[in-house]
Amino acid sequence: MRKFWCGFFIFWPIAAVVYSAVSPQFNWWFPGPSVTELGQRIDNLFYLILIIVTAVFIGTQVALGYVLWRASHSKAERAWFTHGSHNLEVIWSVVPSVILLFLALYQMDVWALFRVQSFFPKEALNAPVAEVTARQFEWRIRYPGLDEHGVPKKLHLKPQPDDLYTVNDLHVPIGRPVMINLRSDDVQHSFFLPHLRIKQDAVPGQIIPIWFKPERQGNFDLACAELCGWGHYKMRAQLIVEREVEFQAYLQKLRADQNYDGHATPSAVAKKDE
Amino acid sequence: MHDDHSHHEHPKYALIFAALCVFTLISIMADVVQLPYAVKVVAVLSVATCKALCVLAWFMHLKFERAWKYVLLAPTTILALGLPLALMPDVGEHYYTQEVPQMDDYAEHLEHRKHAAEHHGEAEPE
Amino acid sequence: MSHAPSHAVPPIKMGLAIPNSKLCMWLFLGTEIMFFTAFIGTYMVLRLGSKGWPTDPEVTHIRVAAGGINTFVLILSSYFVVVAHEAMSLKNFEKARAFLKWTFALAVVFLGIKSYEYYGKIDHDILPGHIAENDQQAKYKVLKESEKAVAWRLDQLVSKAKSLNAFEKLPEPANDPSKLRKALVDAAGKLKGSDKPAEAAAAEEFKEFDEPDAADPSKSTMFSRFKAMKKDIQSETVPLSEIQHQLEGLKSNEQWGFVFKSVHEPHPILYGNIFASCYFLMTGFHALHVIIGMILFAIVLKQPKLEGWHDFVENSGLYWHFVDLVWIFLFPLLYIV
Amino acid sequence: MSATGVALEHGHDHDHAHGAHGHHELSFVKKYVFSTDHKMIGMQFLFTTLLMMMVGGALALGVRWQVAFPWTSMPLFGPLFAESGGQISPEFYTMLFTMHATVMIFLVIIPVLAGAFGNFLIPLMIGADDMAFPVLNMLSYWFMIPAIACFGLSFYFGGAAAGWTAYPLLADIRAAAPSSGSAQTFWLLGVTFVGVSSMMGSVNYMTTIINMRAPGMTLFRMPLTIWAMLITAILQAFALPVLTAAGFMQVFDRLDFGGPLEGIHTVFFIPAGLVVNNADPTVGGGQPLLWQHLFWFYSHPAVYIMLLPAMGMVSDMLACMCRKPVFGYKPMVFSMSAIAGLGFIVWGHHMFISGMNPALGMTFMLSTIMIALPSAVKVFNWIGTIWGGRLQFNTVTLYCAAFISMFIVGGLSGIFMAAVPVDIYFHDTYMIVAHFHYVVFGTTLFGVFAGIQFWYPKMFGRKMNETLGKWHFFLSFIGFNGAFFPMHMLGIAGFPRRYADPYIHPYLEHLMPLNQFITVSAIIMGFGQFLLLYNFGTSWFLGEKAGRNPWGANGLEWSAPSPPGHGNFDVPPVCYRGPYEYSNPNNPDQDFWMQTDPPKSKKKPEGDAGHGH
Ligand code: HEA
Ligand code: HEA
Ligand code: CUA
Ligand SMILES: [Cu+2]
Repeated sequence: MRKFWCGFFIFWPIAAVVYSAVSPQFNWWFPGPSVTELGQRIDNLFYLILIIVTAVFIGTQVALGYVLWRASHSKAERAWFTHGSHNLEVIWSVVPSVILLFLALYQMDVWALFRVQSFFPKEALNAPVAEVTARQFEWRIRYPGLDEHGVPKKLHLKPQPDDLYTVNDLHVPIGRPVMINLRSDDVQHSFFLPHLRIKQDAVPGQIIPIWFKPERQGNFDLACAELCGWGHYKMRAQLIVEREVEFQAYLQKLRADQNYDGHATPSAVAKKDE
Repeated sequence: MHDDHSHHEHPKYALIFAALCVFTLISIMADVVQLPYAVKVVAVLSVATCKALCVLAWFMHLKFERAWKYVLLAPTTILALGLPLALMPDVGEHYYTQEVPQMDDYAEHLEHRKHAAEHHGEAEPE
Repeated sequence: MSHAPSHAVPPIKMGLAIPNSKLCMWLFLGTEIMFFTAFIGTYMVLRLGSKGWPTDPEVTHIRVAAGGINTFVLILSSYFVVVAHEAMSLKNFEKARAFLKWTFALAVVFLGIKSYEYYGKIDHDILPGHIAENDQQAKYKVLKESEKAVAWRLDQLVSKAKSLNAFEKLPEPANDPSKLRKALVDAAGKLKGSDKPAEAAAAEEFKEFDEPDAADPSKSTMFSRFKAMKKDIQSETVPLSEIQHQLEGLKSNEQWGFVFKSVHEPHPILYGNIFASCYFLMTGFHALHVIIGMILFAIVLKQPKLEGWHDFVENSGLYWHFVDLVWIFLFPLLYIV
Repeated sequence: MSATGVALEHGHDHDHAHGAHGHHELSFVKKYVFSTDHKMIGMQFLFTTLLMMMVGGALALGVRWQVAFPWTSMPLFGPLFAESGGQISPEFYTMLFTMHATVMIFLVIIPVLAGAFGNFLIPLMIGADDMAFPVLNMLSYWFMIPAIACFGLSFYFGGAAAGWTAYPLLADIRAAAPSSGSAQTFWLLGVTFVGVSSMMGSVNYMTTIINMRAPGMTLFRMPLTIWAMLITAILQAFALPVLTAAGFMQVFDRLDFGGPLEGIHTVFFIPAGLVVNNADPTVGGGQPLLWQHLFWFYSHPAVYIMLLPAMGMVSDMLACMCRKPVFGYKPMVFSMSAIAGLGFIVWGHHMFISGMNPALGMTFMLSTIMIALPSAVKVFNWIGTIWGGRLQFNTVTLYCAAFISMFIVGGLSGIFMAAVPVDIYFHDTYMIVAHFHYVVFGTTLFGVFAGIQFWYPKMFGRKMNETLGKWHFFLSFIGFNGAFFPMHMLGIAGFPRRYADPYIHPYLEHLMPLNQFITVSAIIMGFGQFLLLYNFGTSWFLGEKAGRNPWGANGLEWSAPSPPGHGNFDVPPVCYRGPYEYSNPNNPDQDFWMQTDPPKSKKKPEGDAGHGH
């Protein structure tokens, strides 16, 4: 029985490591490589921590298995009588604390880049692309109106008459930093873009800027990650990253649809506008 | 269960009481006399702290207790000061734009009215 | 049994040289400090984090004098507790009892002054959740309250009409206000010439709900003037001062002004609700502690003999000083700053 | 409070008078229901929490069923909520996990550690005949009953549905979660009752531990369990009032939401001008983040309240099972204190993404990561304790080893989340769910299982069955890891928590089979718990009779009869040495040396724990 239980405590960490190692093959892993560079840096941090943690995990579990095996097979009449070792205590306090301190300090700049406004790319900070307002249970999106050349105006904090609106469908251009003003109408929500590794709570009464620089075209999921009521799970929207021209065209189509007077077909209006 | 220290020198409770009354008067005076706001705040809060210390030391006999009082009161004191301090950067100040439509509009509107009133040289309405 | 002195046991008392009850009281006060820290800290940061805060005593109905007197009252009561405890130590129980009675009486005074202050706030409807924060809300508040008042008056008159059998037939459906109003006006016509004074008076009252031509203001009734005000409020362009004026007009009517007695003077307070929330929360919980303290003293005072109650008095005293201590901070924070 | 406090002490003296006057039989009610005996109260807590664990577990299985097999009717339990043919509606799902967490945290983990083991062990281990204030102690149990009733009522009224964290505005504004009208208010009242109960318990424990130790029981001769209980009590006493205060604020915010300017309610967490569910804009001026701060100011220390006592107990049990002193007694004490101290300044790590000031995010990251340090010291010391011991693989050992092993996993996943940038991605995903189940179930509950097995003989005078215990361990361990280890992968895949039907999101579709595996494992683990209950119940009558000291342990509790009578000790205990003098060469007769054994000779020095050799 001793052997069985020692094996048990040695076997399970091995199983855990093996399981983790094969998980990416089964797609039980990140939903694809990050779409933003910042997300890539988050992934890198994740892998760095994963390495440290795996080492610690294996080290401690092996040590645990080993001492269990030794102690349960001990032939000595008496256990080793010791109350501890000062030197060991110092070693195993100092070594982890160095590692931990390094970890803590090493990540500061990614965080600063993501959240501290003075680190935001200037061009994004001054020209938010859209305002996203969360409410039970949808995402309302407001783009600034377009000027006579079809170029987006500046986004005002307060709604303007010529603003463009959509729901659950956020289009952004690729290749340049995009800033979004995040708001909430009712309760807290959270703006979660798993493929971009971005998450930020929307807090009623606050306007929180988020920026990201998408580097891959495509449709990505936008989910809500803060419990906001029974429909929390169904606050599903999509983020569509497209080329600048497509994006501009999209905004124009939006304007056309919004100005549609009910007579011409919408696409006809769009054509007329172009 | 009579503790041994109940026969210490009788502190002059009446004196402490008088001091507390004086402190109270000072804080009321601080309100009556027109002081700059910051000065007033600092003044009344320090007076309150003095009063609190008087009550703690003499009325609550802490002056006559042994060292346990430090062990017992230090954590609470630190936490009691720390909690509001820790809330400051988030609730007392705002990193992000606060948006309170009703109030913002109204505050602006009041501001306008005040300016208008000054302009016309008449008393503020209300 | 294990406390029974056994000679084999070296008589070492572990722990602190204070009674368990006192230790426990101090620990409990530690938790109480954290409890009030949460409230006071909340108040401070919320206030600092707001762009405005009502401080004008005309608006907030905060009376420094009342607060100051209450501070004095609590300090004095604290003093009495301390000398009561002193007297208990000296086994001078009757003196202690007298001092405790004073403490109790002062606690009553404190609560009295507090309720007077609360009364003032309630009277002016400075209650959390009730306060208009801008002109628009203030106007709508007037509307809501006067609608309620008018409905109340309608109810009253309908029952009166019923008791006088003044209705020819009950309107259908019986709860439609416009029908009821019409029925009242009809009833007024019917009763007008009655020789019974009660009926004649009632007829006058029923006319309040008449809706004469708007063209002639001299013929206006209670209801028509209420409707005029309602229209003004709903148009959202008439300034608050005008509404205020109209409301005053309504209230000052000799005949039926009392109907609008329950309508509060509209005065919007920027950040008034959060202010009132903090005020009532802190003073309310403090008052609750005062009441608990009074119960403690009442227990002592009920005892025929105070012998053996020394520790109890000491501990309730500690508690009472703590209550005093909280007020020492609440006073400047709420009344002065 | 002081009234009770003081009066209680009088009552206590009174009890003694009874004892001295001879055999005064207590009535059934006094002995088993409104008992003031700490052992009976501890047992009452234990029974209640075990029962509640089953309730909470059943709720968890409901949660699991929905996540794995959404919109299908649940077997066995389906008929209980059969409005929708046994299907779990999203509203019901929200309420299920809220109540699951509420029951597990407020009615299982916290009371089983402080309430059950704290009550049973503190007086016995420090050599007191009872708590300092027995009546207060009794009240602290009886305040759990209205708490349970309130949570039950909350259930009845549709269930609180804002998560166990009850974030405003979802929890604050009635219109935001219409189904939880009065349910949320009852939930808050329940939490308040639990709070009062814990507060009563904690001041009592502190007083008892500080002032009622047996002669010779100096601070550094106290078993680590007692240290842990003392530190836990301090945490509770100073953190809990803040939650109680915040709870009151939320109750007052919820008082009446008849619409703006109607009905009186406060606005602490309600900003002005919100449009909730198309109602009129709110009046306000409050701030939702305030609640999160106040809540976590308590609830982060609370996670250590849920852990430290188990850590202390495991240290004691490990030493006994290995016949070896605890490695580094004083470092253990200091690291527990450090965990408690740091525990007060890390609460913001739950709020990294909440819209709080980014500077706070950095500060909290630093303190959070540093809290791994004392935890590391503890892990290494446990391993050091086993190292060179003479170990027997009985059930207690197995649970303790699992405790260490699982704590490492749960703690290490905490490191990912403590790193703010990484938490941007992991916050509110199943990574968090995996993390805290590893620490609360994998660690604490395994510690509790060990404690039950270890102290059962002291409680009932009989040992629990080893074979059943091992089967329970096996099923729990396998089921637990099968259920919760894959959740890390779900977290990495970005699977958000609190989702009634995650699969409407395309990027989560392929995770359904993994979830089904998790659910099957959870069911295995769940049914494993019946073995525990069965073993617990039957050993009461069938278990092998145990003497005073069946494990050959050192603590004072083992010198009392099993089960101890009223007043605990037949011989007033005196403490002569530290609690971990196993295999001391100065004591050639036995490999243990009870704290109560008088010294053999006056000259030979004896080790106090903590003095290195
Ligand atoms: C008993 C309960 C318990 C315990 C002990 C812990 C311990 C820790 N927790 Fe956990 N936590 C919870 C219960 C607990 N937690 C719960 C319930 C939640 C979710 C609440 C909710 O949202 O519903 C949560 C959430 C939570 C979050 C928030 C995540 C989010 O919502 O985004 C974070 C973030 O930092 C965190 C971190 C930590 C850390 C760093 C520790 C550390 O104390 C761990 C320290 C231990 C170790 C690190 C392992 C041993 C050490 C070594 C072997 C040494 C070497 C190690 C290194 C060098 C790395 N926890
Ligand atoms: C001590 C705390 C504790 C414990 C022990 C558990 C135990 C379990 N938890 Fe718990 N859980 C939490 C605390 C805990 N949990 C918290 C705090 C949350 C967060 C909630 C929130 O988001 O607000 C959570 C959330 C949570 C979720 C996430 C829900 C979501 O976000 O959508 C899941 C999902 O799998 C889950 C599963 C489980 C399972 C399978 C168990 C298993 O270990 C249970 C095993 C079963 C038993 C121990 C009992 C056996 C009973 C039976 C077999 C039924 C028989 C019944 C009767 C006789 C009545 N839990
Ligand atoms: Cu919106 Cu969750
Ligand atoms: Cu935490």
